[in-house]
Order: sequence, then structure tokens, then C-alpha cells
Amino acid sequence: MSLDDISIKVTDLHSIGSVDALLNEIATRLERFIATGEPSMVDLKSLPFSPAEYEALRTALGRGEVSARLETIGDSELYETHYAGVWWVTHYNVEGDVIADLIEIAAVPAILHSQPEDVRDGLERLQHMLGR
Amino acid sequence: MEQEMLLWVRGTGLQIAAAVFVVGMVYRMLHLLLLGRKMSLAQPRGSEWSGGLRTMWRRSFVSTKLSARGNFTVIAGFIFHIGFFVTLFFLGQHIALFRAVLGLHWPALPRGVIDISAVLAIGAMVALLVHRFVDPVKRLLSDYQDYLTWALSFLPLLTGFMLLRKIGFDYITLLTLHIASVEMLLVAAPFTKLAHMFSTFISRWYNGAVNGFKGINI
Amino acid sequence: MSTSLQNGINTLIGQIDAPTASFFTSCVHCGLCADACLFYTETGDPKYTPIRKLEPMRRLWQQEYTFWGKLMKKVGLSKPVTDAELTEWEPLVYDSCTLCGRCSLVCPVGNDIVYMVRKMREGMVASGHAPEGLKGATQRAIELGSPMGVNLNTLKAQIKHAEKETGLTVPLDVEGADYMMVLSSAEVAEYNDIIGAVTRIFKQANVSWTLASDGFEGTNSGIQIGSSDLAAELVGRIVRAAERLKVKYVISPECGHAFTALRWEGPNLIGRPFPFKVIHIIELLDELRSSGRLKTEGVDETRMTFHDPCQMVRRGGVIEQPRNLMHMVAPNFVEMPEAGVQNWCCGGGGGVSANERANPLRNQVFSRKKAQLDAVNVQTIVTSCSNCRSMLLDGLENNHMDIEVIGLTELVAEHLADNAEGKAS
Amino acid sequence: MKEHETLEQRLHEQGISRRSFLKFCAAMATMMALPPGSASAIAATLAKVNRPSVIWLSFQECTGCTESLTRSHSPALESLIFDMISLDYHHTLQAASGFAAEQSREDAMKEFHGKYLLLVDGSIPIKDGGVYSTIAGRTNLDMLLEAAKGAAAIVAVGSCAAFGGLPNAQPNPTGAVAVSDLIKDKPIINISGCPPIPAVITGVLAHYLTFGALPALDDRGRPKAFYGETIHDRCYRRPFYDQGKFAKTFDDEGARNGWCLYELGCKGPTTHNACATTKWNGGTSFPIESGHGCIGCSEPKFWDAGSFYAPLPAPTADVASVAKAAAAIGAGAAVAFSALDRAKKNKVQQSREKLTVDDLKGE
Repeated sequence: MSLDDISIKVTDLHSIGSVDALLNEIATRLERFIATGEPSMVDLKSLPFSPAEYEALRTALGRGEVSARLETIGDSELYETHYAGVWWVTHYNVEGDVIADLIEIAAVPAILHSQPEDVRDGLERLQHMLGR
Repeated sequence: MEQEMLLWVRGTGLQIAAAVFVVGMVYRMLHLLLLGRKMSLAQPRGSEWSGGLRTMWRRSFVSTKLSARGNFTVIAGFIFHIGFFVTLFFLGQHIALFRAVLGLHWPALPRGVIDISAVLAIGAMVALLVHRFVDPVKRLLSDYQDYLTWALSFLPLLTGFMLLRKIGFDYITLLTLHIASVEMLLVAAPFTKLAHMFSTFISRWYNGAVNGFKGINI
Repeated sequence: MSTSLQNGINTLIGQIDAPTASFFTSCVHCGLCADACLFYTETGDPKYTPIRKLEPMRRLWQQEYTFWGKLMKKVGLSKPVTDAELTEWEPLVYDSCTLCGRCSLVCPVGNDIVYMVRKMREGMVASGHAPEGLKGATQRAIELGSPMGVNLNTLKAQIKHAEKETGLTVPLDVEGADYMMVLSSAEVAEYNDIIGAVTRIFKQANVSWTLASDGFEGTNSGIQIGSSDLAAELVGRIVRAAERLKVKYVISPECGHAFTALRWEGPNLIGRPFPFKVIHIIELLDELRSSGRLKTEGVDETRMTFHDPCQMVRRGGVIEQPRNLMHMVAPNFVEMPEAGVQNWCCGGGGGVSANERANPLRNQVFSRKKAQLDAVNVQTIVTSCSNCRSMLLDGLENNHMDIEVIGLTELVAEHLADNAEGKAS
Repeated sequence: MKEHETLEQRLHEQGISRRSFLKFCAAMATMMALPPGSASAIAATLAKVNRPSVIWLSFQECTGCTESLTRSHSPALESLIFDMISLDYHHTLQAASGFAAEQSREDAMKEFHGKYLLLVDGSIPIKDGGVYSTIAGRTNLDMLLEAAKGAAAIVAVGSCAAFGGLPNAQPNPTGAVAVSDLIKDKPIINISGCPPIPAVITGVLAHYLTFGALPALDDRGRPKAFYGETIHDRCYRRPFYDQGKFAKTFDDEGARNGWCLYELGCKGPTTHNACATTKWNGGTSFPIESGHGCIGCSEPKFWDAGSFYAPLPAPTADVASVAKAAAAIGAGAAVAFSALDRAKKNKVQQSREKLTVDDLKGE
């Protein structure tokens, strides 16, 4: 008997409703963001999603126009979904494991901004190079 | 503590409860039977056994015309007993228990059916309790045991339902309470009117045997 | 012995057996038996709930035969049965129970309640708590030979009367006859047409039968008061007469409790099986009918119903036979609601009719029978128990109801085919 | 010995950007199940605190807990935890050995008395004076009591340290006990599991550093953020439980359909842990997702709670034999007592005189 003999079924768990619930949650947050400008985040790792549900969410949100990539001790992948203002932010460690998986409702994800400390540090290094 | 308590009710507690229940019930039923009766010297017109066995089954249905209070008791009593037994014997979790203890198992009923049976049993019990307070006959007949055994039968149903439906407490607490309530029921059963769970069939046999002997088919 | 509380308690302890213990163990206090009891349904008083009538006996069972009960008794935590309590219970056990057995039929856990009331009465009478009326009747039965005080002279007068009317001989003390007929005292005293009726029927059917001068009284007050000792004495007289005359059968009269006393309790009372068979007159008539020995002609067009005596249906199993006979002669025979095994008692069985104290209550609960009769609107009630017959007459009169009451045997005799006489066999 | 430098300084020395640190904090917030927006607040605090001294004592254990924590010990984000602390003693990980190792422990205890964090894995045998497990000639019991004195708080890592674990299972020949059985006067955090989820260890340390206090604990001393709910509560197969759809064997249709593993012995309903959400191996999977029921390893006495493959309703003790013996006893008692009762009944009946007609006459 080989592995292929074991039948594997992919069941449609969409009916369970977790994905619909989350999409509703995102819509509510988006309304709030439009009204008050308040950004917010949803931690996907805290939700008990099955792999199928996870894929269903990905399909439902789709991909938009912007994507970005951080290279900081492991990669981070950010992209705007099909719905502007809804970002999917995934942090990986060096080994490529997901360490944080977030839906961020914001104009730009916070982590994309250059950090003041890093900017200062950068200036220092630039000045050092210029010999000032 | 909660894990230790759960472990205790699943282990030692269950052993104690099972021991008391079995010793008590076997003692009670056998002692009762061994009191004996005088065999009738009259000439039989029918068979005691056929009458006895017949009544053991037939008496589950009341054929006498009753008043409203009687019909209420019969219907609520029926719903309670059916609901209780369906819940007890056809919930998957319970079958897993019987399988572990007795080695026997059978198909479970869908959860929706169990939900209905449990709710019916709980509702019927509440109705019967209220009726016991309200109905003059029952009120006069009742003593502390009637209320005690009501509570002992009600708690397993209630905690079981809360457990399945995630109501009130967390799973471990409810599971512990559920098992503990069943153990209390088991311990009390042989010494209270709960013993009717077995003696009913003996009573029905004797009643039916008298009629069977006389050739009365009822 | 003289009656005392201790005697009563000892008697009850001796009466408790496996069925009793099982019944008390099983009772869940559901109260359904109340619905089956006409003393509850007609008064609405919960104290008449059948199982409650056994409360002193139940406690005694608990204290003497259960683990916790014995323990409680040892440490003095149980309530002993007292004379005062039994006095309070006397009307419940006697006045408001006709031993009709409907409660035993309804009980969902299967308790034979009337079986226990019968036992309870043993303890009541042994402790001196039997009603005066029943005591008197029983005393007369033992001392005079009949609760109503009829004696052999009365019987002989009635025999003479019947012989004159029928032109036939009524056999008395005929040794070697097949059947020995027993009568109820009411039949000797009031419904004496029965003697002529059976004489004619048996003549037609060619039945070899006799009456016994020392065993004609079938009514057994000992059973009703609940004393096996006295009941045995009364049954013993019939047994001795039957053995003396070497009959094959003893015919129970149209009397419910006499049938129970003879057919089902008799051998147990005297402690040995009968060397003869006991058959109810209605059973015998139906046998004769089915074997073609009983022939009738003409019918009675009157709208009639049949009242089942409790001891014949529920407690006796004679259910179809009277109906077969009714259909022979009564084309307009209708059944009352709940007829048959569920039939309601006349209200006077089980010694209630002999207990004057119970008369007002008995009259009150006749409303049940009245309702049954109102539902069928008949001109005649037929029954097969002389006590029922008296109670029905009494109740109908009290309720100003114009309905005739007759015995089934008499009804059959009225339509006996004359030309068939002597041709049978 | 100088005070340990702050985390910010240390990160800066290593050339790790603020953005990277923010990413780490986002991961921390996820781990600790804090609101995802709190990452920047965490970052602000963490950057400024001094790295505390940590002494890690391993007692009667299998090193599984250390393995769990260090399996991913490569330049990954979790490893930043080792930058948050100064691990002054860990006899498996440290380079020093022998007297030098013990010396560093004693030095740290002296230097940071009252301030250091004490991490313990493994249970402590106390039978026969604790002789069943010794390090450098000293019993675990002795070493724990000494180290606990100067600890600011104790973190019991793994089910053995937290609840006694495997060594404590019946018949417990070494008299193994948990840290909390011996130490009553110090705050103790239990991070149970066999092994515990590495992210939980890091999360608790991060919480301690960020907020300067222990996280909220449940009644078993476990951080509520991770142990607040049962596996069952957060299980993605929960809908099947609620529908009563159970796999009956590991290779039946139900198992293939991914139905609930309750009847195959899953202890998820009675087990508090974060496996169902945090998962293992970098978020890859957890036992139930891989087709095996939860064995309940983060709960006390899980070794004694019956077979891992027996369903929860199954008794954990032999009930059938007890019932058989009970039936025999009950039958024997019934025969004996009913004989006595029948004798009593016969005696009463024989002593009873016959009722006569005179008895009816009375007064």
C-alpha cells in the first residue's frame, strides 16, 4: 500500500461560519477607520482556523495593488488586500516560520514607517561617512 | 484541585458509587424476592408467567381513563422517562462509557436528537415538580424523599445539558459535577424510591402473575 | 386471642411478603391510583388515594424489612404504628375501599394495591380496628350461618316456594350430584327467584345438581373484614358439604366476593387444594350455551346494559361469558362507558355494604355509576352479583332514577326455550 | 559584576534595527495574546529595562523542556529572548563545567540576591532525603531551597516542575513533587506542558520584563493568557464535537473527514493550553491537527488519568471488577438477611393466635 492509496478529502468548512464572522469584523473595523481614522489589528493566530478556513479567508480578501517586503531577521510580507485599507501582515523568522499573522486596518501598516531611532542612526552613519 | 477532583470522580468515586449501587441493588432486589410468597393452591385458569411477563411490558402504557391531573402525570412521566433513557443510552459520550465498562456499544443518535430528549426530560421534570407542589394528591403523598430523588435525578440531566451546551461553568467543572451527580444518584438509588428502576418490573410481574393465574388478560 | 395493637402488628408483619415488599419499594408517589378510585374521583379528597390507605403497613414494612428502616427503628428515629393511627385509618381501609381493584390496574409501576389492602385488613381486624357493621355481619355469619341471618328454615321455605312455582323438584343434599349450588344470603332472603331460575335451567340442560343444607351460604364476611381465620371457617363449611356430597363442582352464586372467596382464596384459606372445581354460575351457563345445552327463545327488546361486578371481571376473569348470554336474549344490549375490566364499582363491595357507617359516603360516590348509566340511557341493568344488585337498587332510588335491576341468571331463565326441556343431552 | 545593560543597548550593539525590534514586539504581543496594537508600548518598555539575571535549574527531568526551547535556537526571533535576559546558569547550555559552573551559579545568587529569576525544570524527589537526584553532590531539594531564597520569582517550566509530571506518576518511587509543593513564600509561575510550548516560555519572560510583574495566573499558577482556555475551546474540530461527529478509529471515514477525536481519547476538553492557537514548530500544526488526540500533558496527574486512548467518559479505574465483587457481596448479604427476616416472620406468625368470633364482640 502506498501513500496514494489513502484517500484524502478536503472538506468545505465554509459553512462553519468562522470566516464570515471575521469578514464582518473587518468590515466593522473598516467603518470605524473611515469615521475616526483609528487604525486597528486582528491577530489571526489567536483564531482557531483550520487550514481550509485560512485559505478561504485568503481567497475572500484577495490581493490589491500594493505589496511590500521587510528583510529584518527573517522576512515580513505585507500586502494590501482587494479592499483598500485592509492589509495582511505576516512576520516570519529566519527559518521561515510564521511568528505573527495580522490583519491591519490602516492607511499604511505601522511597521512600514521608518522609525525615528533608525532615522537618527542613519543620519549619524551618513555624517560619519561624509567625514563631518 | 479541579483535575484531582475530576480524576477522583472518574476513578475512586466511580468505584465507590458502583460498589454501593451494585451491593445495594442486588441486596435490595434479592432480599425482596427471597421474602417469598405463598403459592396459590387454587386451580389456575391461566399462566402466572405469561401474565407476569405481559404486564411487565403492558403496564408501561396506562389503559385506564384518567382525569386531567392523571393524564398530565402520565404524559409528563412518559416524556421524562423516554427523554432520560434516550439521553442516557444514545448520547455518544455515554456509549463510550458503556463501551469502556461493559464492552458493549451501539450507534449513537445525532446530537440534535439528544438535545431535544434532554430538554424534554428537563422540562417534564420541572413540570412534574410543580405539579407535585400544586396537586393535592401528590402533595399529600410526598415526603422529603420525593424531593430528594427529584433533585438527584435532575442534577445529572441539568449538568449534562450544561456541559454539552457550554452553559455556566467550564468544561472540567461541569464534567466533574456531572459525574459526581450521577455518582450521588447511584449511591442513593438502592435506598430510596429510585430503586423502582428495577423493582417496578418485579412489581409488575407479581401483579400480572395474579391476573395471569386467574386467566385475566390485561 | 384477643385483639390488640401488638396482635395487629404481628399479623401485618406476617402478611408482608415478596410482592408487598416489591410494591412498597416501587411506589413513586405519582398519585395515579387516586384517579382509579371512585372514592377519590367522587369526593376529590386526597386522603382517599388508594396507596395512602396502606401508610401504616408501609411504615411497618420499612421498619421491619428494610436496612435503613431497621436502623432508624434501632436508633429510635422511626414513627411507630399506634392505636390512634389505626383508628384514624379504619375508615380509609374499610369505608372507602370496596376491594374493587381498579387501582391495581392503573398503577404504572405495577403495584397490586388491593392485594395489600386485603392484607392490611388482616392487621386491622387483629388489632380491633374493624367497623362495627362488618363485625356484626361476620359474627352472624359464624354463629347463625349467614351475615343476613337467613338459616336453613328460610332456605327450605324458599325451596318450597320455587318448587310450587316451577313444578320441579329442587334437589337438596343429593349425594353424588355433579354440581353443588351455593347461594348468597341476599339470594335466599330477597332475590329468591334465582332458585326457581336455576332449577328450570338445569332441568332443561339436564345438569345433575344439588343444594346442601349445611353449605348453602356463599357470602364470606371473613374475607371482607379481612380475617383469614374466620374466612377459613366459613369456606370450610362449603368444602365439608361438597366433600360429604362428593360433588365434582361447586357453583359460586351471583355474588362477587363469594366467588373470590371460593374460587381463588378458598384452598389457601383451608390450606389444601379442593377435591372439586369451583365455577361461577355465569361461567357454567355460558358453557351450557356453547355446548348447545342451554337454549333460549324470544328476546327482550328493552334497552339494557350489563354491570360487571369487580370480583368477576377485574379480580375474577369472567368477562366475555355474561356478554355471550346477554346477546342471546337482549338485542338492545348496550355497554356502559368503561365497561368490562375497567368497570366502576357499585360502591358497596368489599364489606362496605355491611358497614352502616359508610352509607353516606357510599351514596355520595354512586354519582360515578349514575354518570355511567346516564351515558347509555337504559331501562334495565343486568348484573351477576346480588350485592351489586342491592347497591344499584339503593343508589337508583336515592337518585330517583327509574331503572329496573335484574340478575343475569333470572334473565336467561325468563327466556328459556320451553320446548327444549328434556330434549337436551 | 556590573549591572546588566538594557536590551536597547544590546540590540544596538548587534546592529539590530528598531524596526526589527518592533517586529519582535509584534510577535511577542501575539504570543502573549495581548491586543495586537500593543506592540509599540511593549517596545517602549522593553527597550529601557535592565536585563535580569536568570538561573535555570534542571532537576528530575528529561531535558525535553530545554529541547523545546532551544530547538529553534538559531538567529531567530524567539532567540531574542536570550538577549532579554542574562542566563547565568543552565547546566545543559552553559560552556562552563564542574566547579566553575557551580561557582557562576553561586556568584549570580549572591550578586543579584532578591532580583534574579529562577527557572526550574524537572520535579524534585524528596523521598529518603532527596537522594534520587543530585547535582555536584547536592540533592535537588537542597539546591532548590537554597536558590529559591534569593529569587524574585520562580518559573516552573514543564509539567514536572509545575505539577510533578512523569516522576510523580503512580507509584512515584522517588517521592517526586512540584516546585509549588516545596516553595510557599515566592511567586511561582507554572508553565506546564510536556514539553511546554516554547513561545509560552518566551512570552512569560517578555511579560515579566515588560510589565515588571507576573502575568495574571489561573488557580494552578499558569498564565491565563496561554492556559485560560481549553484545547477543546479553541479546537478547529470543535464543530464536529458539537454535531456529535466522532472518529471511531484512527483510519475510519470519520478520521479521514477530520472529525472530533473525543472517542479516541482526546483530552482536549479538560486540558488548558495554547496548542490549538499557538501551535507547534513555528505554527505548523498541533497534535489534533495531525490526527492524534490531545493527551492532556499540561494538566496535573495526566499520566494517571487512564489511557491516552480511552475516551474521557471511561472510568480511570477498574469499575467492572468492583461491580462483580459488589454483586457477590450484595447477593450474600441478601441471602443471609432474608433468612433472618423469614425466621422472624415465621416466629411472629407462629406466636400469633387464631382470631375467633369472640374477638369481634369486644366491648
